[in-house]
Amino acid sequence: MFIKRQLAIIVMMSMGFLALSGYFLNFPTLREFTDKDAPQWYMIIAGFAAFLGCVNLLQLHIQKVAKKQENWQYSIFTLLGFLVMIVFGFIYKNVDAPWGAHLKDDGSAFYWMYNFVYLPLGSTMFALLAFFVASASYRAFRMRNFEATLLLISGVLLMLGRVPVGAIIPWWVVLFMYISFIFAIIASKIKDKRIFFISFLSTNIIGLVLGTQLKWNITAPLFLSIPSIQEWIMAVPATAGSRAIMIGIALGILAQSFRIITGRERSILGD
Amino acid sequence: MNELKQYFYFLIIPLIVIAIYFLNPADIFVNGNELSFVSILISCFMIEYFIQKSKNGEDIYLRPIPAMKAMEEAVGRATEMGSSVLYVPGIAGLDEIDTISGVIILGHVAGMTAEYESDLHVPCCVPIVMEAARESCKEAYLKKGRPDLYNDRMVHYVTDDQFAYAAGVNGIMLREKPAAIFYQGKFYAESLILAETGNSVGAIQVAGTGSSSQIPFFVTACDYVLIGEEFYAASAYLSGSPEMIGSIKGQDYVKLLCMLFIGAVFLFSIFNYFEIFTFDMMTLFKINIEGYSVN
Amino acid sequence: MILNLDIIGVWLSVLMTLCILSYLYGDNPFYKIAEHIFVGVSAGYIFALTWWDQIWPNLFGRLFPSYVDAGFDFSPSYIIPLILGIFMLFRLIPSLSWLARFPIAFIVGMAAGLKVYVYINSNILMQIQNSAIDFSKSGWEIFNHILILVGVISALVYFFFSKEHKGAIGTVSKIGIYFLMIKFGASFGFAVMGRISLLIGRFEDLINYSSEQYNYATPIILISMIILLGIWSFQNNKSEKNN
Amino acid sequence: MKRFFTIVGTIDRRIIFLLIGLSVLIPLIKPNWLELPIKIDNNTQIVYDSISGLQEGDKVLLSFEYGASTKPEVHPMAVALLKHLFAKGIKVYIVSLWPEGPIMAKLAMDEIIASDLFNIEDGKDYIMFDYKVGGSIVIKNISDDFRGIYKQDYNRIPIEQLQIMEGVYSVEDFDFVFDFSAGVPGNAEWVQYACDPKDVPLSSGCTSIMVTDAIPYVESGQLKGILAGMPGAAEYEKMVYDYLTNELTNNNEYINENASITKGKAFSRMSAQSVAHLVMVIFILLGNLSYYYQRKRG
Repeated sequence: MFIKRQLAIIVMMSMGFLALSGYFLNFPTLREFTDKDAPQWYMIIAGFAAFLGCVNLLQLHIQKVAKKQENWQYSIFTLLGFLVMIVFGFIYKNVDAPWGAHLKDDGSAFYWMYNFVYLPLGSTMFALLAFFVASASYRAFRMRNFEATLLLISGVLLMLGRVPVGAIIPWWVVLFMYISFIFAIIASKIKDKRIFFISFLSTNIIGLVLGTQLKWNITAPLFLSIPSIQEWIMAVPATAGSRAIMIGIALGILAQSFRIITGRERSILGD
Repeated sequence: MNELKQYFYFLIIPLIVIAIYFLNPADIFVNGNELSFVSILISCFMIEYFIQKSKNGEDIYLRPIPAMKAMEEAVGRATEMGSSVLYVPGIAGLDEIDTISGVIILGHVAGMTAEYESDLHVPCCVPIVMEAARESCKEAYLKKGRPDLYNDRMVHYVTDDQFAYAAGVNGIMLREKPAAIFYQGKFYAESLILAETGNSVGAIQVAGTGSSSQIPFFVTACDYVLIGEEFYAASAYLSGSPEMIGSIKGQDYVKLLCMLFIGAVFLFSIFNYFEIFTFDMMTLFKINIEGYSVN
Repeated sequence: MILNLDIIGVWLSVLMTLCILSYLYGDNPFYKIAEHIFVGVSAGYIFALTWWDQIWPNLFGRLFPSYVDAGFDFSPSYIIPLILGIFMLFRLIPSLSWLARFPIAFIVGMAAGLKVYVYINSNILMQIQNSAIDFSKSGWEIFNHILILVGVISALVYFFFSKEHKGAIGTVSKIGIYFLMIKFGASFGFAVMGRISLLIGRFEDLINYSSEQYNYATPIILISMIILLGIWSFQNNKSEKNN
Repeated sequence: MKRFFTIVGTIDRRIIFLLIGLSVLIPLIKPNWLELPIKIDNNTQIVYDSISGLQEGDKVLLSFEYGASTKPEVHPMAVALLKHLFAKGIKVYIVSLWPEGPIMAKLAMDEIIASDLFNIEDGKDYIMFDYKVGGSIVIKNISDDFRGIYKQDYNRIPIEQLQIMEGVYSVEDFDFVFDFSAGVPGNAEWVQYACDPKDVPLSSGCTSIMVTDAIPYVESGQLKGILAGMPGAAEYEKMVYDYLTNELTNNNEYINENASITKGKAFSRMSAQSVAHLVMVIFILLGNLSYYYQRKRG
């Protein structure tokens, strides 16, 4: 039983320790292994893992066709697609480039299949997302609480600031956005609706008058132009949030890798 | 663990190792990344300290995470409505830590579906993950004493390609209409297709990922989200194993050290400027190895 | 009406594009066929490319250098990755599937070892190094830099699990979640931008392919598809009604 | 008024799809209806300045890590950057860490050769390599031992015979590394596994969704600026277009005299992007207003 359970754990632990100590120890043989051979072996095993995936996919779809499971007719297309790519990849290359280089030679049938079947399918799958983002923005994106409102406002400001149309949004519209944001926060504090609306309108008018006095209509200050607001959002709050998440995730990965190297992470090997 | 032994392990040994490192006998250590060596050593010993502490049964306090309670509720709802539970373990391989956490949380969810006898469906995108997921489900069903309910058809491989996988999982959602959907693992751009379709099928969706570029979509379209580190803490909670909970606690204290270190670097740069205290912190931060190149 | 391999290819790519876009109307046979072709072609593509660009030159190039001549010289130690790779394929044979644990152990172990060093350096130490104040910059930049520090510390407190978020820690973690939400908002804005750019790229191709040079590929296929989809959904509703 | 919002709240998904589709299609068909000036973001400017800082004969390593699904965002950056590098007589080394990387690199190089702006030669001014499986481990391998994995270029010619490969043994022998990324492995892995440990200047052009993850690296200087998605590509394309036109006037020796420099599609794409963003913002506002009314009434 030892071989099945413990040996694999020992291999995992020793590989982890070797890879880490490769950065610190000065032994040439160790450095030779960690910097040259181990990465090569890793790449070769990862290549076999890709084969495993393809063979497993074949197995799945062949079973689907053999047992006539639901939607089995479509699985024939998968098998056909796979077969055509294998034939063009290994048997028929219709171009005289050496084997392997023919995959990228624009005369070969493999390249033709990539250019006119894989490329459109792959890019259109992704383009579908624009439609889903639109419907998700419309149906799923709600100002449920103050945090969601912050997320919404920084998202909208960023979307407008990054495209040329953001630069032509006039200063008083941005001023109106500032004022309505402040009033949205204090709205719950003021009970009487009439006072709320009157004060809201008056601050807007004061802002407009002040703006024209200070010649904002000629040279709008930075805090009133959406592209520079967007640049500030990216440079300060977004950087702070990303940095905190980055440190947090790095610590998570550090702890998980520590458990792998000390052989405590059993579930990966299924023990 | 009596006090003396504890002090010996977690105070004296690290100091000895650091002393040996800086003495660098017979030039066995590479120079140039001292700070990395010291910080790796301190964090590892701190995590080890808390793992030992939780192994000896000392109770460790970890604050409750809201999305965790939602998982039980989601599987319960799926069983009441007699529909299936869909678990999406992300599209990365096992070398990705998020996928490992996803497989651990899968083990817990599989335990719940075994208890509630609702059927579980786990479409995988990477062959190794499919193997690990099958193992993890088999273990969970065994632990709950229901190996009869488990069959290999629950966990199956779709395709290696990100978008064919998203389309495949969408097909499963539209056909089976699961009442509870879990997205736990490493996700990229396809997270929105899945969450949007899950939303339209009207399922409770609990997401959890470390890939921070996908969290905004999960926040908008899912009911509960484990954000970054909460996701790693959740898999520690669920596994209930002393190593996991101990390392979460250890991580917390290393995070405290990071905050103190940020404060120290900040203060030193101010002192340095006003010449109260002339020690340039920047000389500490060298991380590339000098003097040794392989070829 | 010129007919050569490229024109057929263009027509095929427009057909594939419109089959996937028909998903917007709903899950229909056109979409299912295109999706399944995509699954098969992508697996075939990865299989061929992995073989010719990786396994053939880097592994067999070292085991049989004379036959493969990929520039490597003979190194017998590469028998080990070959064996480990075959163990990985044994996963498909239930009786031998336990052998696949060794290649998995190799990959997971090595990745973990590298990640410890790499994440501590670039994701923690280098970020902490950046929290030093550079007084040569202008007052506004120093204020921003301090604001970043406040944001980083408060967001880290939000991810603190050892203390219940009440009292002082509660308010600091509240500020932290605000910074995080602004960051997620920025991510959402960028994500929407990215999606739309990909749609622009796709429509650009469709517009190019509707020109006379490609025998008006897009309009013809689009119209014929709309008709076929109409017929299919009409029959589909009829058959759903009576069963 | 309330009835209007309840209807608005329950619009069928396909009408939203149609609206977004039109908001992108119309500006593409009629680009001159909406001609807006492109404003340069400061991160794009940093990338442009660090590339212009390179000298003639420097060695730049380009890593292609994107595919068909993200081609529209990242491919224009690749073409613009290749033009910028060749106009400065810089040696270009292309590696691919994604399965579709080699074909994307080939498409970009074909576009450059077809434009016959420069007389460049495979193996002398640029060299391309095959796809290697393994993600971040390949980057570590490149940073320690480039010749351990790449013994031949993508035409199966041994690198010893190629003059461009002299003196190239690891990532330190390159003057600059530029990474076109759309996921993992991407710019984060290049920062972590190669350019931080070996202290080599690195910059990146990536899909918009990856930008917020990479911003901490940009602010701390680990990444020299960043090109963010299609707008970043459009800005860079415009800057390189201006650079090439005035380089042509004071006859830069790398650009053929009678070459015609075509204006990229940056402007028509940016007007489509602007209209689509406005429509999205309107969707968000409408969606929330109908949600607000339902909650008040419900």
